[in-house]
Order: sequence, then C-alpha cells, then structure tokens
Amino acid sequence: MYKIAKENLPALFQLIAEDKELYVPVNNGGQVNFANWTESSQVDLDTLKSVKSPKDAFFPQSENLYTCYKDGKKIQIEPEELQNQNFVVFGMKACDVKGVEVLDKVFLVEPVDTFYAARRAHGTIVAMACHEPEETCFCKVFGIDCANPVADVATWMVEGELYWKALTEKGEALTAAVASLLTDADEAKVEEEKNAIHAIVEKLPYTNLSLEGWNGDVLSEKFDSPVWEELYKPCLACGTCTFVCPTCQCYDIKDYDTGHGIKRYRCWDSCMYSDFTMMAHGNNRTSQLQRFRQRFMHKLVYFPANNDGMYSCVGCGRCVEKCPSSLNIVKVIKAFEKQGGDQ
Amino acid sequence: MQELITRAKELLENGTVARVLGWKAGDLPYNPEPAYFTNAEELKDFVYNGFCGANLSKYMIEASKLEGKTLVCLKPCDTYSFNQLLKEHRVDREKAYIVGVGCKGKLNIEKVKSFGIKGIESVFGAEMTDNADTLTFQTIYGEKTCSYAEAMLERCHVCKGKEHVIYDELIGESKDTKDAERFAEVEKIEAMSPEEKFAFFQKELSKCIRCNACRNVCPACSCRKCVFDSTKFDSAQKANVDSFEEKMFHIIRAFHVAGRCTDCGECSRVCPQGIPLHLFNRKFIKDINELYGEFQAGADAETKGPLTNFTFDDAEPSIVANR
Amino acid sequence: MSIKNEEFRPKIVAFCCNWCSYAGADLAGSSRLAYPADVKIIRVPCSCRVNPMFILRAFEKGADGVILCGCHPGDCHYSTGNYYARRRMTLLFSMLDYIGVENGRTRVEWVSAAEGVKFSQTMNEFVEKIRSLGENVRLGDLRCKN
Amino acid sequence: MQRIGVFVCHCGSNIAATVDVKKVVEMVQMEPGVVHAEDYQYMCSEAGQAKIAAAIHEKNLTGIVVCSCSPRMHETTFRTAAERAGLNPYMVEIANLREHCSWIHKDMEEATKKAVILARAAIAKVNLNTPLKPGESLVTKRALVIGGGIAGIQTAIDIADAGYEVDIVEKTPSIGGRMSQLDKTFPTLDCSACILTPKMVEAASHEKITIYTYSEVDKVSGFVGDFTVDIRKKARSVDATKCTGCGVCQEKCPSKKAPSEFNRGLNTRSAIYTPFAQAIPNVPVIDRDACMKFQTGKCGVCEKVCQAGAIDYTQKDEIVTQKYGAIVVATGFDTIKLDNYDEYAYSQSKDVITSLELERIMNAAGPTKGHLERLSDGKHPHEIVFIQCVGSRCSDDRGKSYCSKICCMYTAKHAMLIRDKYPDVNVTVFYIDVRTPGKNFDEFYRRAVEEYGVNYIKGQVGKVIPQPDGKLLVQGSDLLDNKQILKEADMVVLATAIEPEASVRKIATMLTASIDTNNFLTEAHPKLRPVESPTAGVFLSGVCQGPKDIPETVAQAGAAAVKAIGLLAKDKLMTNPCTAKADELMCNGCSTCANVCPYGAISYEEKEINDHGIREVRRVAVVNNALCQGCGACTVACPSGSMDLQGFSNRQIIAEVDAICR
Repeated sequence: MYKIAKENLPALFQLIAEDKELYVPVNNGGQVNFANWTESSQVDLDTLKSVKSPKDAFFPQSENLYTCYKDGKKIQIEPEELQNQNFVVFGMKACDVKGVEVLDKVFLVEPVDTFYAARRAHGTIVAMACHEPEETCFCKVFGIDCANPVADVATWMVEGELYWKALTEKGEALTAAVASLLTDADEAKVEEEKNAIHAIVEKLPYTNLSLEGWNGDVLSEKFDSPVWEELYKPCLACGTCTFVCPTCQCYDIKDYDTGHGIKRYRCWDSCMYSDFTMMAHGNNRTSQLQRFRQRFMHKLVYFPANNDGMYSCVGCGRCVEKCPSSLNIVKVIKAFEKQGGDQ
Repeated sequence: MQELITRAKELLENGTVARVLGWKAGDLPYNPEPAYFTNAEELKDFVYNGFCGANLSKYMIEASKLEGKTLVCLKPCDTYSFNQLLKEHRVDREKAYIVGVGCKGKLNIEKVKSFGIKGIESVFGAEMTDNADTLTFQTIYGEKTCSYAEAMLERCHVCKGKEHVIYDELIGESKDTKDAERFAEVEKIEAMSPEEKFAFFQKELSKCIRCNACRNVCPACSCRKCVFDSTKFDSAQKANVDSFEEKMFHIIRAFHVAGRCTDCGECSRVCPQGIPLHLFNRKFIKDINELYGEFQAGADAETKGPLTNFTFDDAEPSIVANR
Repeated sequence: MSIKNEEFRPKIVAFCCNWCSYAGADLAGSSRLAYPADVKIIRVPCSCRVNPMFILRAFEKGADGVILCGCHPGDCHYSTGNYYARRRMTLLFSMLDYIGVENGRTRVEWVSAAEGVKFSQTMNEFVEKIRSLGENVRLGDLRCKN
Repeated sequence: MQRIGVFVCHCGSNIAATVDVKKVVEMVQMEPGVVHAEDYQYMCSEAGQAKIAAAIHEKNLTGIVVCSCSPRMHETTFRTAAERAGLNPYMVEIANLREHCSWIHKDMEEATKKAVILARAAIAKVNLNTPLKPGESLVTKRALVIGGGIAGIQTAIDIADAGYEVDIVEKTPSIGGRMSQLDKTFPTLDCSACILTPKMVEAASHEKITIYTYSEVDKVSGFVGDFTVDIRKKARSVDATKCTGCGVCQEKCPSKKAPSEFNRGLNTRSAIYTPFAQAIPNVPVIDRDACMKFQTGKCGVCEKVCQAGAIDYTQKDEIVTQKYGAIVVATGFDTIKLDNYDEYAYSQSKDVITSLELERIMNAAGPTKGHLERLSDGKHPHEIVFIQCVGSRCSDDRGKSYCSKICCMYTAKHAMLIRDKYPDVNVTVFYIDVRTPGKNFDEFYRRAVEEYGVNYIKGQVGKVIPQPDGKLLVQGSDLLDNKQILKEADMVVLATAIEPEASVRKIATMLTASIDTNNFLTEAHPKLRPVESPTAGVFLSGVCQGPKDIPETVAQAGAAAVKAIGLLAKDKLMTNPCTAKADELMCNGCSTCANVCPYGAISYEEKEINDHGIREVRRVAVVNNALCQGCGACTVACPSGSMDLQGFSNRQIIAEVDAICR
C-alpha cells in the first residue's frame, strides 16, 4: 500500500496526464461530473456522487461509428477509429465500478462491441472508497462494499492523504508509472476508515432493502402485477433516471447529415421515451405504464435471468436523487414488498 | 394538511370527486411524489409540505380523460399553468375540482445538500404548520440546520404572488416569499458582452444531458408529440454532442412556450444538472413585457397570447441591435 | 473582377416571401443590380411561413447569416402574415443576442416587389456585415465544420 | 426515392453567358434522386417542353427541376407541360438561375457554383414533393369597380355589356372623376364633358350597373371568385329616391362659403351641393361640416324649400355587404401638394396656379366662367409662363422620380388654346424635355410651336418672385442659348406632378394588393400582366397603376374588364392546393393555429383518432381548403409542428436550407 498527500494530487494528475487521458470528477458550474482533466479543472473528490455516472468514459453518451462520404454517386465508408490511447478514470466509486461490470456483460459478450472493448482495454480504473455514504445509497443491497472498491487501483482518502493499492496488473502498471509521487504506507488507517464506513452504511435507510422475490424466474408474476398501474402514474417519461444511471446501456443509432457526409452515430437512449425502439409500424410499447415497467423489469428480472442472477442496478441512488417526480427503483421494490405483505 | 385531507375525504365520500390528485409521502423525508388517492385509506399517505414543489396542473391533461372529477391541489403559481392549459383546450374545467392550497415557499433539496447537509434522516420545519424560519435536519452525520428561505427554489424568491387565479375552494395559508427581482438575473446577462454571454450559456448548456426532464415536466410543453421527437423537422435529437443540439433544443423549446410559459419554474427545479433554464423563458417574458405590453400567461384563460397577436406599429426586429 | 480565394465567402440564406421580396429579387435581377453570389434565396409563400427552426437550422448547418425579407407591414399579401413574422423574429433575434450570438447575423428587411434597388442594396449591406463578422462559430454544429 | 429529371435552360445567352450550363448538368447528376439531366436553348419553347415530356416518359420521372428564369415567370408553363406529360404539376420545382443568378453575377465560375447550389436546393425540395390536387371554388358573378372616373366607368360598362352585374363605388358625390374637371382634351381638342357625359349616363342607365356614390369600401375579405365587401354609403342627408334634382336647395342654402372641390378650391359652393351641373346622380349632398343646421342647429332652409321632402338630416352611414367574384381598382390620381416647391411661389401668389386649376379657369362652368383672368385682380393676363416637370422626374425626395407623362401634352394644349382664343397673350413654356410619344402627339406639339407661336425654352425655372406691382418675376435658364432668363409674367402655370389618389393605400391594404414606393399599384407582371394585380381576382384600371392619358386609361380599363370577364365567365376556379394541413395524430387541438389564421380557415372537431391502435376522441384542427390561402402563419404558430403547409412543408424548406448550407 502506498499513499500520497492530498495536496500532491495535482502533481499526480499532471504525471498521469503526461501520456494518458485522465478523467476525474470536475465541478462545472456547481455540478460534479467526470471530465477530461486539464490544469484548470476544478477537481472535486469530496462530492460523493457525480451527477452522471462515469460510465461514459467507456460508453460515451454519443459517439460516432462511421462516416459515409459521397464520391459522385458512390459512397465511401470511413469507420471511426477505435480507442487506442491509454486512459485513467480516477475516483470512481465502488457502485460505479460495479456498473462497468454490468456493462461488460452487455458489450463484451458476443458479438463484442468493439468500441466499448477498445475503451475497456485501454482504460485503467482508479476507484475510491466512499468516505461518507448518503441516505440515497443502497449498494450493500447488491453486495457491493463501498469501503472496498474493486478496481485496477483502490484508494481511500483518510485525513488528507490518499491511500493507494493496486489490485490488478493494469493497476500495478499505473502504480509503477506514478511511483515517484507515492510513498509507502501501512494499512491501519485504511482499516479504521473501512470500519467507519461500514458503520455508517449500517445506518443508511435503504441498507436493509430486500430483493426477495426479484429474480429471473418471476417474469410473468411481476409483469402482470397490478402494482405498475399505480406506480407509473407520476412518471413524466423523461430520461433522467436512465441518463444518470451507471448501468443503463440502451442506445439508439442515428444518422447526421453534415453536408459533407453522413455520420452514423450512437447515443444513449431511454426506455422511458415514447419513441424508444420505434419501428416502421410504430412502437411496441405504446403506454408509459409499459415503458416504465420495462425499465425496472429489465434491471431486476430480465437482466438477472440472462446474467446468472446479476441485477443491473448497483444501488448508487442517483435516480433517487434526480427523478423530477421522486420516483425510483427503491419505491418500486418497496411497492411490491408492500403488496406481497398485504396478500 | 389535516384540513386538506378531511375536505378531500368529504368530497370523495359525497361523490363530488372521483379521485384526489396530490402528493404522497416518500420513503425519504424530502421526496413526496405526485399521486392519486381514491379513498380515505389511501389518503393516510397524503402529504402537503415544503417539499411538494411539483406543479400538478399538467397531470390534469390525463386526468381530464378520466371518468368523474379530479380534486387537484394547486399552489398559487400552479393555477396559472392550469389556466393556460385551459386556454389551449388541453384540460377540461368540468373535470377538475381545484383546491387552491396555500404556499409558504417550496424547498429545493439540492440547495440543502449544497450546504453540506447529507445523510438526512428526518427534517423539521418543512410542514405548512411549522411556519419555521429554520429547517433542522437529523442526519447520520449529526444535526444540521439551514435557513428556510435560503433553501427555497429560485422561483419562490421571485414569486408571482400568493393569489390563486382559478379555483373552486381555497385551503391553507400562504406566506409572501418574494425577496428578489424577477428579471434581475436576466438583466445581469443582458448587460454582458456577447463574449461573456456566450461563455455563460456555453458553460451552462454544456452540462445538458438531453434527458428532457425540463420539457416533460413543463405544463406548456404538452404536445402529444414534441418536434424533437417527430420526423416533421428532421431535427436530430438525443445526441448530446458537439455544441449545437442543446442550443437548438433549448432556444426552440423556449420559443415554443414563449407567450405561454407562466414562469412556473419547474424546468429549473427538475434539471438534474442544475441548469438555470428559467433564464431562457424569463428572457422572452421580459422582452414581451417590454415590447408588447405586460403579459402574464395563465392570468386568465381568454386573452390572446402575444405571439398570436400583433399591433400595426410593433417594434421592428432591428430593435434588438439598437437597444 | 474575380474574387480572391483567400477572402472569406460567407454562406447566406435569404428567405423571401413569394409576393413582395421574391419579386423584388426578380426585379433586382432583371435590372441587373448585382449583389454577391454568397446570397441564396429560398422562396416561401409569406414571411410568416419562416419558422425560427429554419433559421437555427441554417446556422446549425453552416450558414453565416440569415436574412428574412417580406412585404412591408400593411402590404402583406395575406394581410397579417408579416406582423406575426415581425414579432417572432424580434423575439428570436433578441434571444440569439442574449445567448451571445453576434448582432447582425440575422436581419429582417421589408422589400416590396417594386424595390429591386432596395433588395440589391440590402443584400450588399448584409453580405458586407457578415463578412465583417466572419465565420459563424457560435451557432454551428461542429460536425458540419469540415 | 423520386426519379428526378433536371432541365437546365440557356435562356438564349441570358443564363448561358454567365452560367456554365454544361457544368450544372454534370454536377446535378451527382445529386440523390437525379436520373436525368439535360440542357437546352429555351426550355420554355415548344421544343424545350417536348424534351421535358419525352424525358418524363422515357425515364419514368416522378419529379422535375427546371433551372431557368423566375418561377413567377414560367412555373405555370412548366407545370402545365409536366401535367400534359402525365406528371402531377406540383412535382415541378424551379431553380431561378436567371433573375437570381446569371443576371446579377459577372464571374462565370462563381455564378456556376451558385447555380449548382440553387439547383441542388430545388432537387432536395422536389425529393420531398408529393402530388397535390387543386380543389374547386365557386365564382360569384358580380364585379366591383372601385372608383367612378373614366377608368372605372369604362371598365364597368364593358363588364356589364358582357352580361355581368357590376357595382361602382365612388367616394365623391358624383361619378366622372378627374376627366369631368378637364376643359378640353388633347390631341383633338374636343370638349371633355361632351365625350364623358354620355359615358356617365350610359353607366348610370345600364341595367347591370349599380352606382354607389359618396360611398367607400370599408372592408374586404375572401379571395378570388368569392370576395365579400362592405361598402359604406356615407350619409347624404338627402333621400335619393325622393330628390328630383331641381336645385332649389342649393340656390337657397345660406351657407355658401365652402371651397368647391370640383373647382379645386378656386371658388366656393353651398353646404348642400352637387359637385357640377352634369353630376350623376343629380342628387345633392349636405356637407355637414359646412352646414349651419348641423353645426349650430339653426337653419333648415333646404328642408323647407324642398318640394319633394327629400332632405333627411337624420340619415346615417349605411353599410351594404355584397359578394363579388372580381374587383377592379380604378382609384385614379391627384396632383401633388406643392409644399416642397415654394420657390415657385404657389402659396404666395394667387396667380401661380396648377394646370388642373387652369383647366377649371378655362372651363365655362369654372370659377371665371371660362374667361382667362388673373385670380388676384381679375385682370386679363398678357404674359403666361408654363413651368414643366414640377415634382416630376425629380432626383431627390422633394418630388416624384417618375415622369407624369401627361404634362407635356396638356401644356401644349393649354398653350394652344390660350393663343387661339387670346392671340394677345404671350405664352412661354420652360421644359426639360418635351415628350410626345403618342398618336398625333408630336404633330400636336409642333402645331403649338409652329402655328401658334408658343415660346418653348429648354431650361428650368429656379424661382418665381411675386413683384409689388402684382407681376411675377420668373428666373430661369435657357440651356440651348446657355443664358439666364428673367421674365415678367402675369400668370405662372405649374405642370404639377400627378400621384395616386391618397385613398389607394388603404384600399391596397384591404385587397392585399401590393403597392410600389410611389403608391402606384403593382401589376402581376410589368409587361405580360399589366392590368392584373399579383393578388388573384384584383385588376387594375387607369392611373392607379401608373401615369397615363385618357386613351390609354380607356384602353387599360377595357383590358381590365376583359380580365374580369374572363374570370366571371368561369363557374368554378381551381384553388391553390398548397394549403395547410394538420396531422391529426399530432394535433393538440390547442387553437393556436386558428388564432393566427387571417381567413378563419381553421376549425376544430371532436374526432375519434386511431393512434397506433389506441382509439381516442380528440379535439383536432381541420383546415377548410377553400378558405386557406396558404400563407403558413399557422405552421409556425403550431408548437408541435403538426400543422404543415403542402408544397412548402417544414421538411421541404429544411431540405433547401441544408442543400444551400452544405
């Protein structure tokens, strides 16, 4: 285990950025989001959660796939280059790291998404333990230990010092690259911090949320439940929950006419949108109830059914914080719990 | 709140209304959600407190299609939205039983959190009956306090007034919360150089993630199909990239609601990225007031909107450069 | 007189109403009143047909200036179209100014069918103005910029 | 995908001299949808149209773009050609390579580049065109003529003779117009009244003609074939059905101080009056501003003396609403105000007069009973100076830029008449040019010079200075002799510019007819459609369209009548299919569109809509195609974009924008 004083972090970032792209949480106009680090970046490691999850380091909100150029009446296709430069995502939380694991299940299985795979291959994740978890957090429900992030490098911020521990080969490589700035450290302080975090986690209101009854085998029962009928009503059909979510992976593919060619790009889509998976004949989910149900069924039923029981929710609580109508996955889980209890 | 629940029960029981549209207590002390109640049992969860910021008038579009009347709780500013929807034939007055509820300013949990208050377990001072100047939070990290006024939504600082412009009955007291000039922020931007203006909006709009929360919450954005979702304009959407789309989206959105926007402030309330979206709408309102005479959308359900109206001697567009 | 290559040649879209301004442009043509080739005219039935989205779209796709020409107030072929256009454009232009787009990239001019001279003069002025403002960088989509 | 043919016209050398048409043909072939492109000398010629037809057949074209002159010129030609070849006429778009390109640019490379872009925009648009079908509307077989001067009278008679009902609206108490104020007419010197009066009588007695004098058009709505017009019959205070026209009331009227409009204010008339002896109708009008009864309540003489009991002080303005298929504007002219020309001392001396005032002075029914005399002292003048182009052909904004056209001839007439009747009077004319292009015109002018000894001086007058002895000192220049001239005159006559009657502005606005900077009504095409306004169903007669003399006015009046008859002869009209259309699936039913529709063409229906399987009764907008004129105001007002304009749809215009900007 190594450590580095907080005030030396700019030097660390500088060093990393010398030959790699570096994404860190940056405060822009009062909102913290992961962004490319520059010397003028207002890095913010104290805010627990970025507004958007850092998933766009691997799965950008919008990315070009290829460009078509016209040559007379012929068309030439120029594929977009894959990520070929190494980069580091610094400061991801345990839940967000788990979110990337969920994305891996989608994009790295056959057929492999080459754009995503290239980014995963070139990306090193430096995760950070959650110093002060908040009331919207419920990662423990999904078996995530926010005091012990599992990434290429795990770090802890304790009393003005960042403790650093490489967990993978990539992590070792990064550690070696920045070794000049790190000093050896013992783990005692970190263990203390972990205990403190665990104690807080136990006090969080959602920590004991039960996922009983949510698995890949309850499809029809949950799908047909009358609970959705009441649950969806406040939903405004915006995409906030999907766009801040670390695991939502749906995208749309569209063309943009630049006047010189057509750029075929993909961009995040939201199952909450009325034109989601629109086809020539119309839409297969015609009501907001259906769209609303889709999102939660996907996270809690369909995804575990296809991925050995892995939920595609990591309990980051962003949707809890950001939904304009105060709807969220916790309310959904609880509503079914209540209904189960009533019966 | 109790008075409201009692009255709602009464109206449900005597058949005046088929349902009540209000707010249901959330699982956190600050996240009540809009909800329908159809019986006394359900009304146990009814809440109305400082965190009930949501403008319920837009829900009346759907509620107008249901059997029977819906009791809808509208705050003073929400009634403007209802009137505007009425003017546009989007809601049915006959299907609404409007209870004008009092308002003492609504709270912005993001603001509270920005004061460093986190791990919230309970809140004191947000109930309508509290009349508190200070909010007290029990948190995992100890007791924290902040001023009620400082935790209010931006819109409450420039409140249009606590008069309900349309209602069937009124329940609950209000408190004047206006302590800022409505157009002060707009004027500040107007005074900037083009470079500063551009930098300001570039910074704000670059945060936009095109989640459409602003549009979907907006009572004026009630189109069955938004132009940004339709093929009618070939206007690409969803790609939050490369500088232009957000501008196009936000300018056109503001333009489409110009003369119809009541300045209810919901867009700014719901933006997950904290973009002060009201600055677009309020600019149009300010221009309309200055160029075409004072106009408050939703003040009534009859007056012609400024963009469907004209006078022979309206200002020429060149006035923009000459102001 | 040929134009030097290095000189900035703006892209300018001119929306002209069919009854007055398009005819005014025709008159400018038949009177051989020159204006720069940078101006390309789109015929619309009335100035009130021009949606602010068209104007933003033009900028998005790389236009450096957009001008809307219609009948003089009071002379609209459809009686009132240009009055609506006048309000719409005033508010739109004000918004563009507000978000920091240089004043002068947009313009409205009332040109009657008899005002070939005015049409030509207006276009000359407008092109001159846009040339002085340079390329539109604030309202374009970067994807179109190559 | 459309199969588009592009046809590039050389227009002789009009386009081809500046635009490399071959290059345009080459370039457009790269565009999506284009399966055929060719160029030809004259696409509008029969051979050119045949080429288009052949290509449509051979290549199965679904849309065509003609790169030629302005669509305002030949759009109809090419649409008709396409239709004959079996293509829907609205699948044709025009790229204006002549007026908007070749005629204004000199550099071939640049013009060609622009031409390609214009063609590209038209191709992009036609790719999104859909076949449109015009609807039909009925034609009301009645015409309205606004203005009762010689132009209006002639138009009305011609239309009525063809068997259609015609209404004339004249704002003064009598028809007759300016011509009734003239004494003699050039170049024949026959008496104006002698040739006009029979026309007036003919109009008044024609069974198909209704005359509304002392009336004005208040409101116009509707469109070609179906206009609805409100005519305000101003209160005459005399019951026309009872009045016998005996004239006693005018004789007895004690208030005789009102300036006579007919005599250009040179003398006065009674408060109850007919403007002139031959007035039609011969029914007087009470000028309420001048009448003691109306101003003070004390008088009532006319009522007492009227044997017929026709005086009615309580009469009110009456609105007559009538439907018309065609409207002819014949509002005529007035002379300009001379405020800007004070150097000619018009306001200072009674002996400086306008030519129209001279007409009245020369007329036997005029203020001097036809005797040529100075208005200041009634003395016989010996020296008269005529000044030409007062306010005409003016290079600054003091006057009018145009030539008033009639002044050279009437001045020759006046000079000749004076010299003929009063050989003792010397007549001098200061002129810039003498313009006499008309049948027997130059001969007429030469007679004035050669036979009557009128002294023509090429040069302008700088100043007219009234002298203490009542004479007028005229300071001018003689450009041919290159010398300054000082001339003492007894009278100075100003050939004052004419301008459209002031009320034409209001009328043009009501008719949505365009007007030029000089307030002359604009014609649909300056050469090919000179008597039609660009607004369908509105025709132009007389000086309201541009300066002209009587024979030209009468000729144009007849032409306007023929155009109106052509319209009235049809039972039905094809309506413009480029109308608004609401997409019911998207319509919010919010009424915003109806709020901006100038024609009341949008209504709302509660309609069952099948929205992808979900059936719902919704309030949706419905456009009445017969009423909609296709302005598009509603399309922009509609926030959801559900309202679109056929032929100029959002996507079509955006496609043009994209094509131009790329």
